[in-house]
Amino acid sequence: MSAPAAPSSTLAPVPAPAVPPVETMTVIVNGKTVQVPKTMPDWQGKPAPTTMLQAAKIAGVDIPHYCYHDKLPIAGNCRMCLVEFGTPMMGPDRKPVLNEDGTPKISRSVLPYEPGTSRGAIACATPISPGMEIYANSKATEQMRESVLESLLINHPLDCTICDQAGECKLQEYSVQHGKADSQFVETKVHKPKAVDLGPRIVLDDERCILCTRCIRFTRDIAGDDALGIVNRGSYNTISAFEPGKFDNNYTLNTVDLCPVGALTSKDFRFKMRVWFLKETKSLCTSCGTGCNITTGSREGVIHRYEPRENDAVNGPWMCDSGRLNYRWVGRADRLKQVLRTAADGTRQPVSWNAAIESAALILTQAPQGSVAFVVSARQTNEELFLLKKLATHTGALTDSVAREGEPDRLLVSEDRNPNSNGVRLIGMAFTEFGFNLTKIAEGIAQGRIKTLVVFGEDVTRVGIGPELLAKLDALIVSDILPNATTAAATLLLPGAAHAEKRGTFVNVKGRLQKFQKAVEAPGEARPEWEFLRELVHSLTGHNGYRTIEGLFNQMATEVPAFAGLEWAQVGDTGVTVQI
Amino acid sequence: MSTKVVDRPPLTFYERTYLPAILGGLKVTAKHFADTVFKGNSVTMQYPEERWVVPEGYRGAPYLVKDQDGATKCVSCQLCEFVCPPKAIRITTPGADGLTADRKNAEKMPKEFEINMLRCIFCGMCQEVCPEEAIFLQKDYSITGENRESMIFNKEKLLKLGGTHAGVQKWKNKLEEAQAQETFPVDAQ
Amino acid sequence: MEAINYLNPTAQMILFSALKIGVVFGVVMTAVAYAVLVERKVSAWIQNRVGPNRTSPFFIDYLPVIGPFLVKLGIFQPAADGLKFLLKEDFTPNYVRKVYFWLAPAITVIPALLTVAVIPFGSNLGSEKMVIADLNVGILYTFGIVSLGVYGIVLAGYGSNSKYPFLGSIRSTAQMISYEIAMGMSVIPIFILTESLNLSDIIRYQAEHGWMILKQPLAFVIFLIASFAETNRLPFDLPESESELVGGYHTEYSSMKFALFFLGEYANMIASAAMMVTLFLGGWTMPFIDALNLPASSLLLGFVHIGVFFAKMAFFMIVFIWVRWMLPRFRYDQLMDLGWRRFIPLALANIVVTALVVALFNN
Amino acid sequence: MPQFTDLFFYALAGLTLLFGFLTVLNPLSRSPVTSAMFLVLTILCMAGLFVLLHAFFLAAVQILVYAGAVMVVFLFVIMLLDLKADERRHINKIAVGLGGLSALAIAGTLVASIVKTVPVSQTAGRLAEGETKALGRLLFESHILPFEILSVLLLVAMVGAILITKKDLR
Repeated sequence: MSAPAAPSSTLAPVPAPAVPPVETMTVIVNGKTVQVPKTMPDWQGKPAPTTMLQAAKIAGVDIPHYCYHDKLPIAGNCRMCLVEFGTPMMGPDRKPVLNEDGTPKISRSVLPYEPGTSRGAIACATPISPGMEIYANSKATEQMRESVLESLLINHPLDCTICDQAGECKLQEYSVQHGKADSQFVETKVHKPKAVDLGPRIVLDDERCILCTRCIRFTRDIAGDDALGIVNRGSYNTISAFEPGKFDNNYTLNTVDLCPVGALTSKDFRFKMRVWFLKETKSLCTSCGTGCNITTGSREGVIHRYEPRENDAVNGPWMCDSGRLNYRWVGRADRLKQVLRTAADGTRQPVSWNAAIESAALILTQAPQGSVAFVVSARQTNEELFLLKKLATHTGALTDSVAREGEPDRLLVSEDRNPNSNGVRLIGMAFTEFGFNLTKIAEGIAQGRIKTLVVFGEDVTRVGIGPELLAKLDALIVSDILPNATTAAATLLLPGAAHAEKRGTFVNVKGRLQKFQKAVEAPGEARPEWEFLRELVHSLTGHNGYRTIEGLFNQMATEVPAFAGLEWAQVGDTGVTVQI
Repeated sequence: MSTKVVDRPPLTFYERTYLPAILGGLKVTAKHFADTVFKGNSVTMQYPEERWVVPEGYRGAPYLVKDQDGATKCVSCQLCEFVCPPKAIRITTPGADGLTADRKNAEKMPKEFEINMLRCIFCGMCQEVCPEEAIFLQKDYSITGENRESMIFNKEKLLKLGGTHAGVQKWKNKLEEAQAQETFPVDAQ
Repeated sequence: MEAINYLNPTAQMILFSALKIGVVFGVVMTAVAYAVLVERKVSAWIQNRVGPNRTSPFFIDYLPVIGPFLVKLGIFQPAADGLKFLLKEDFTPNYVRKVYFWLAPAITVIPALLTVAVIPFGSNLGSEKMVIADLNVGILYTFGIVSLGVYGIVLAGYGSNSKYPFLGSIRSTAQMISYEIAMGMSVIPIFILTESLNLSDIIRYQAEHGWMILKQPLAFVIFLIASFAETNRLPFDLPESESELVGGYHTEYSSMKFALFFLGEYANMIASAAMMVTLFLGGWTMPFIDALNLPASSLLLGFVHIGVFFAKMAFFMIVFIWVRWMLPRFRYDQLMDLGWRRFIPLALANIVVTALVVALFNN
Repeated sequence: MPQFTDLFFYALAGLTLLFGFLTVLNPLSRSPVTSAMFLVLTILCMAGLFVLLHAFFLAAVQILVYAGAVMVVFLFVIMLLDLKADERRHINKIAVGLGGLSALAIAGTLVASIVKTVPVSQTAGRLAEGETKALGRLLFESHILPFEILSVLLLVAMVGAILITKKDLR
């Protein structure tokens, strides 16, 4: 994985402009008069003259397009956004010519050599001018679209039955909305290479490509890895990698999202599931502290893919390949599915949740103050950490978390590989530097002061509390998702749920509080941690609340200063920024 | 929509004795009796021995078909699975490395294709939606099994039951077209 | 055989009675089973169907031509049906009134079988009269016993503790009581003519003076129709009209208990047919042939008489079955209207007229 | 065989009394339907007693009219009414006392008449001999007046019953 040298400005969150006095001009879209700013931010956030496409969008009219993408440089090569337009007619005296009723007379754009035929302009690259009229639905516009689609489909193989893009393919959608039923093209189609191996994660089908160059622009301008280009001429134009098979930066899969047709497909998702089966759930990537917004595609309890979800405050419309492909562990066969308790004779036996919570409550009630320690993971949600904090306070316990670090890149990947390190800090389960208390806990166990250890989502044997120390404990309450050395030593094992199996909130490295939703059911007896922690807290402190995740969050917001004033409903799909 | 009340014609004395009704009944029943016993005009079909002639267009059990070259026509597009009202169809997709198709150029074929005949309602939606003309409602109407598992037909069984369909060989034609265009300057893979 | 003659008369009577009871019981049960088959076959033929033609026991393979023919006729079907009834699960719903629920099928069957006791189904075999009990109030006995048959249906409806059986039994009870009156009154002119209530006497009278159907056609018609109502046959099968009442009074019954109701219905049909043959068609006699009109002088003739009786009875059975497909079911009010306002006055008028004629011409 | 007949007589008489008792006071069931069914059995046993007296006509009519028709109508009414309340009803002590008194009175009358009766010879008792014709003659010749009075009484009762059911005739 080569570190991409991306322009640093790309991800600078485009702040909702603090409403500077913007100069506006009036345009008319489909007969509707709208005021639009003279300039709008371009793909880099710099002000650029507003285009017809942007003006139409402000007016609520979507102009079909392929090559245009608001986060990519404008290429203007697909011609899909051709629209008919008109400008106010100017007299020789540089005054607008008026109609009899006083309205300005509009001159429609026509072909200079064929004045009877409308001349379209590509809406994505044509700046507006005052008084301009855009005819996004006129007959001439529709004809232009029809012709463009017919042209794009000349060499398109129409193998939608096989194509992974079917169902979310712009070519399909626009063909239905704007295309013609039949083609005038009767000659044999040009057959281009199929299933070209571009890189470790990308397959290219050249026949399907409509040469919009979105992938080329993204790779060059956003990922900073000029690996793709167009070769050959005319009908034989094909996309190609500079070095075939070596298109392998950490952002290649974004080209699959960008590709409006099924030319670029993900090897991971190839032929796996048709997109119309997927249930889309708003979620978060947990692979690092950036907390990219994602959409989880799942069907019948199985996650099939992650896709980035646009959030300009965090990740824009992109996400890295490593995060995107890090979903298989949720459905791993060796997930913890049973509630286990070590009986008096040393054997571990499955018990019911009620029994497990009862014995956990008993252990924590009987433990003398200071004899308990908590090691929690920065992968737990804020709500779970909040409940754990209540338990820790109740038992006067030492608490800590485990840091997890890796190589950052300049685009999205963060150094911190825990999704909720800031949540742990804000709730007070660990100091700014994780691991400060771990040594104390290890010492305490070694000296016999600490007899009960509660571990949530971490393998403590890797951070200095080895099996020989764990053996000295009276009780080891462990909740985790996948088996490890700590879960193997647990006297009470509570199977938890992955982030895709529950609801909750994380705080990312920049202090963005974001929530995620449940996509699939937890396997076996595994339950979302906050559900059983809520019962445990009730058994211990008698606090009988937090029946729902909403209620729990709102309660947390009243007790944790950093979240003060927040409410679950207030944290929208893209989150809110909190003080860290 | 007004209701029209039709007057019942008053019965004559003769009719009120029920005699004409009885005699009419006797006549009809005697005629049918004689027809059956003496002429052998019975409508009963002796089912296991005699079989009904299934008409064209009958909607029996859906089976998968092969093309003239013995290749599976299905490309695992899963439209039938999507459209199936009782969710009787279950397709296992081939996956990323899935050039499991038994003919070139179609790239894709289902790894497994199951129809639960206990769930199937023989509506014909799958046939209607299939873009590859790979599944057809055929003439089987008496499907039996000894347990529930045996009523789930897998791909092998469906293909065996379905037989060959003489239709357009879309993917084969495409392949031949591509092979004919030797002038294409870029080496395919 | 000689040993019989040395027994005292009482022992002889008991022996012969037991024999006759056994044979008659066996014959009636067989007749019931085959009546069901005939019903199924005739119904099938009337409806252009085939009817049961599958049951074939293992030994049929050894009968070359006749075997397949018998199978086609469904000769072995009753055995299969009987076996099926015996082997089916006997299901008792837990809300029923158990005692009455169990009692009802038995009470339905017993009177139907008891009626046969007084029917003279032949003249005599040797010196033995071919009637189980030659009562001098035979006909009254029959009516009395038949009237007890209602209890089976009433209790079936009451015991099932469920609405369809209850409605069915109520209907049935009202229907049977009503038509019993018409039925009873229709036969009084016969007694006026024969001056006896003994069924053997009535047959003797008919042998001498011609069949009663010719002298009392009105009485015959009323009796015939009333017996349709009494046996719950179409067009008067309102108690179990399946389009309204599911199965009527035997909705809740299954297996052998249901079979008993079935048996009772057909036994009642047989009893009615036998009564009609005895009262109106001269019993075992045949007119115009002296040998057949007089009590049998030889064993052979005795059997011929029995044969004649059964032939006449079979005719009525076929009529019962045939009428089922000729007429639609009556409406309940029509049924009651027919019974109370048509048949009872007609029967009364018939009595008066007959009595007047007898009084005027016989003296 | 007089002994044989006597055996039947005592058996039937005993059963008649038993069933009669169970009709009025059944320890196992307080359902009116059960009572009615025992009454039917009582009537059947009485018919059996008539048979023993060679009064076949009376026996047949007893079954036909009482068991076959009257009791069915009784049952009919009992079934159609909601008798759950009756099944739960407590025994009224006064009613029991009065009933006992009248039972005693009837028993006394019966005993008195049995004592007074002069046993008749078997042959003399067979006047009617079960012959319907003889019974008819008895009714229509020597007892014509009471018979006709009874007929009128029945007719009046019938007309009355119809009047009661047809409320809107008033």
